[in-house]
Amino acid sequence: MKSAILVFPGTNRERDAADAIKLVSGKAPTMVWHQETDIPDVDLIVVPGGFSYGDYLRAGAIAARSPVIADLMKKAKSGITVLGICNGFQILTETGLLPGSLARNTGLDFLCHDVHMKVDNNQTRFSNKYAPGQIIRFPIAHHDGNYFADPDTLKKIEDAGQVVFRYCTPNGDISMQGNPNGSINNIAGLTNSDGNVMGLMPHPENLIDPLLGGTDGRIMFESLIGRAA
Amino acid sequence: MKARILITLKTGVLDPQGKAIQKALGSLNFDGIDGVRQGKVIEIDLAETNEVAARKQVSDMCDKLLANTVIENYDIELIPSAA
Amino acid sequence: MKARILITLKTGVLDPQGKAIQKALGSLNFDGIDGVRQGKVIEIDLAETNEVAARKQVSDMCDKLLANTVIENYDIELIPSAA
Amino acid sequence: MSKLDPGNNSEPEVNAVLGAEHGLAPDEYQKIIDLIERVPTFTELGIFSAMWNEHCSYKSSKKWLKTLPTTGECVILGPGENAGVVDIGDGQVVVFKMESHNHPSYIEPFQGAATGVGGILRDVFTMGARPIATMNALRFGEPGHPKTRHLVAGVVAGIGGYGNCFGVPTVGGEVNFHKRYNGNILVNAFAAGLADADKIFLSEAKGVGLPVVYLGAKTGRDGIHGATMASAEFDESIEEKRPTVQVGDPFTEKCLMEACMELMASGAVIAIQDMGAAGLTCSAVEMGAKGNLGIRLDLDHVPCREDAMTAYEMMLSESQERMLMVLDPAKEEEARGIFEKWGLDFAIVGITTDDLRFRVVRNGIEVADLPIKELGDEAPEYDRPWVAPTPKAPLEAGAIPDVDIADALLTLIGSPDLASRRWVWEQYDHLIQGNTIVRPGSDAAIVRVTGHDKKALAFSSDVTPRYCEADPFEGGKQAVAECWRNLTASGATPLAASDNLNFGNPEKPEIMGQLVRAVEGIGEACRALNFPVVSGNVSLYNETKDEPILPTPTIAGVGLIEDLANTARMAFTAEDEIIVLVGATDSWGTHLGQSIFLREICDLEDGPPPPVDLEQELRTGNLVRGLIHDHLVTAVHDCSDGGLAIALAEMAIASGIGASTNAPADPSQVAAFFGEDQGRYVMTLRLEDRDALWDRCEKAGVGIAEIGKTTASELKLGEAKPISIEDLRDRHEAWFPQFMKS
Ligand SMILES: Nc1ncnc2c1ncn2[C@@H]1O[C@H](COP(=O)(O)OP(=O)(O)O)[C@@H](O)[C@H]1O
Ligand SMILES: [Mg+2]
Repeated sequence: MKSAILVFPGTNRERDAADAIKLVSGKAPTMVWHQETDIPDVDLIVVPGGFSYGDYLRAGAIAARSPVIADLMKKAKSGITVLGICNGFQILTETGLLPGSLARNTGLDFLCHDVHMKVDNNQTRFSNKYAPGQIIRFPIAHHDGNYFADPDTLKKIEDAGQVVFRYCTPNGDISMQGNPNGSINNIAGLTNSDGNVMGLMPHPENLIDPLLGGTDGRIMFESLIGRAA
Repeated sequence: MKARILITLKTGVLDPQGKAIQKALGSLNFDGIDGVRQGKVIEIDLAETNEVAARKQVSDMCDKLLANTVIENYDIELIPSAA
Repeated sequence: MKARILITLKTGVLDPQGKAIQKALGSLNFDGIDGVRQGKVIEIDLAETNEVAARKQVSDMCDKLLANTVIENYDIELIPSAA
Repeated sequence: MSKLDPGNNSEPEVNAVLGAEHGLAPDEYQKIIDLIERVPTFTELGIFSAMWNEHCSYKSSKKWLKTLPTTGECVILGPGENAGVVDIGDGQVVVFKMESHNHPSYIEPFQGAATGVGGILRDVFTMGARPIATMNALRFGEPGHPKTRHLVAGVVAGIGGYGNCFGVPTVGGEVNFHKRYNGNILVNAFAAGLADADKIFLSEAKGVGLPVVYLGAKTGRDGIHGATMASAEFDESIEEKRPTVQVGDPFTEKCLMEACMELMASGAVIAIQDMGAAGLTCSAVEMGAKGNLGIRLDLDHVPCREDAMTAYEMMLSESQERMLMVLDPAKEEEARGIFEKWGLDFAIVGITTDDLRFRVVRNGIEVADLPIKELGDEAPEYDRPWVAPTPKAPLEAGAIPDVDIADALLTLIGSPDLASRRWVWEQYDHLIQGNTIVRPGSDAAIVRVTGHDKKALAFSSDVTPRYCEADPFEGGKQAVAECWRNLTASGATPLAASDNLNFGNPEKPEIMGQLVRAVEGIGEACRALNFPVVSGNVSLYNETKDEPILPTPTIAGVGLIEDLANTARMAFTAEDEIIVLVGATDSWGTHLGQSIFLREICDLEDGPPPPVDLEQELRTGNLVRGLIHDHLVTAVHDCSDGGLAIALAEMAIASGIGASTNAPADPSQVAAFFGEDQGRYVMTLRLEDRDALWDRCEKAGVGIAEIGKTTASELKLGEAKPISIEDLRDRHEAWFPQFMKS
């Protein structure tokens, strides 16, 4: 699988993502600087976590207006797989590739801890190696992860099965108790309507090794490989 | 010319900061507070001296970067520099 | 009564957000921008109808919670509700 | 208008009174005149005040710092540079230091703490090391004090705000509350980075006629006199000592780090120094003086973000996220390109000279011309009078009431100093970089060395200020021993330490006595445990209206783990295992003087602190590390604050597995369970390893007591009523969030 990782000033989880991809696919991704106007031909483009431009103005806002974004939009529309993690998710909503937006966590604090998620849709290229309804554990590390969409948009998302992961309690209840940041309908990750672009707040790339406490995140990268092998 | 842009969330859009402030004010015993919304104010010093042109420039800035028009409204106020 | 509070950084205090926005506007080819400062606007719906009392209440809120007076200034505008 | 008003452009007349306003004592002012044989200019006075204040010159502490052991097999570079450098094998080094940002954090907790983190990160990457971990040691006033909650919220958010955005995991630290910090909180920040041993960068300038380059953010009027403020007691006029607060910009710092790393890799960097306290002044003087060169700065080229800044202001500004370098002129264009790519300022602001002068030019006029070496070397150095603190009498026999052990445990596990710090560390990204093997909340955090499967580093920060108050010598020893013990309990081999000495006003002999005795204790312990001090920082004058803080010499230590398979955690791993107390005397616990039990249950802070037997400490620790390496023990936790009962409760909470102990034969149940005797570890082992373990202890000459077994889901201490782990956990987790909400 050939992959590329976009790097903006202030991106800081690009190495974590590269390590995960390399571990699973055996191939190191190409790092693409935000000033470049062409992303190489790859099977997967990752928009990684971090604080692009310090998250100043709005999380992801300035990055979403970088030179590299035009080609990202073009490739996304042509069906290339795009994965936005955390700040990457925020950037993708700012570009309009994904619906809705990410507001400040309800508790207003930055949060770093493990959360549980239920696999709502395992029929996507990002989640096909998970069992339907599987409860998985991922770490989060964000300040603005509170997913919001207006009622019409939300209905469309839900009707089309675009929600891939929902926050839940350890036993799988989709409730406020299992919801770390106030996201509407407990949405932790979702795709665009074509299913080739996904954004999620939790960090699969930080849970790829039993030594680090688990491998639930690795399965996402394995899902992607399975497809593009 | 100076431009002051008020960026506020559209009605119906979630405002966790506003809500948290309302709660905090409540626990500080301020009462009679029916609602709190938080937004941004951005002040820009412009070289442009013509009001029409300035307004056009600033509203372009808002559409292209400063506001996320899916969830935010903006309002531009122009303040001519003291000559 | 509605209160609009503008909270801005004191002169001389570094404003990383404003700086980043200014640069971003530059790279989007907006020119003639001499400076950008970012602040907050907080809008509060108050039950209080007396202007003097409302101003006093809101400035208390600012001192106690809304503004960090070590580095921020605030400015209160009162907007009577349309009756 | 005050003469220090940074907005005042007309230069005031320089005289002894103005010198005093700059924190220079009359004899110090006279020394300047004798040195340069004339009255200094206003800018020169500013430069002297920055170089000669306590913060930069260590004038009260230098004599005593020199007594600390700073060398060892693993030490590549001890104190003297931005951070210490320690060998970890495979051609790699760990670079680390701890530094305080106490005063600024009290005035503006968010920005003060944030810029503290920014400063220590800069110290580490200035040397060419990419930061891999940070810690923070925090002391606040009593929880009920009206300012405390606001300060906690601001400091924690500030540390998180900076470190999270910068992209370094914050893996450890400390939080204590005590009324003696009501007027002076402590924020000590630690950072560690990794580098190749042959790619360390230093501040010593080399070569005449080379460009001195300014990099990073622009200069504003922030923090002018910050260093002077850090060397003065707080008083009612603190408002006046508050010029512009420094605001941190972690985004710019992250870009600065990436740019520096690229620049270093390009071979362009000859010398590098970050601009920390007293910014341009300290960094330029240090680069020149270390290299036996002069420096000439032309301030007209300094990137400024405010209009009409004077030379005085530029020389004293503490704007953050700035660097000074001496560059290879052949690579100047390449260097400029790298900085422009990262959106940072790049300006040639000076040149190295061969005349050993520090010259500063503004608007074509020379506003300073000083002997560069003397600026540092001739800084005053004091042997301040000190008195040894009076030792505390042992507790009286009847001082300890007979209380219900289970109730006392429930109270203690949810008390401010022992409750879980989850509320704090969950606001810190402790996972970024994907190497955090043991997260915060354990004895030592463990961070894997990037690029290695098995190798890791362990980090811990420790000091028990109430012990130091009662006996600074034993307290200093104990801080080192506890740090070393925490590293050991994780299976790591302790390598070296950084110390951050926080005290009150050193001009008072009793405070100076605390400093002297604490440093002596630290030195003795570091020597005994082969745990050299490779970097550190001193923060004095932490007092308000004559009330000093508790003496707080924080010790931050780093340990090496060769193989992650040979480590231990504090969580119990299985039921029906044997629990032992290693390092014990015949008794389970004896020492209640200065214990948490005494303070929280009896409302008494009295008696001597527990003594530390360093020889016993070493023997026990080395044994424990061996047992971990040989997989003879299944869980390990050191016994510290709150004694055996708290250690057991923490092991139970971490695992969800219970424990039941025998009834101790000790005369006092309270002392057995809550005594804070030092040098002890609680461990578990499988039944079949019992003989092997006793054998090892006997051979090592280390005491061992079998105290009980792991069980299902209750903690039962001797005859006391059992407590469910749920109850323990609820109490433990509840205090912090509730306190912050209330
Ligand atoms: N308590 C201490 N113990 C050991 N070394 C210390 C101590 N305090 C300061 N140092 C060392 O003195 C040097 C100067 O310290 P400091 O001025 O704080 O560094 P910086 O210039 O990087 O801010 C550093 O190398 C530091 O490690
Ligand atoms: Mg330094």
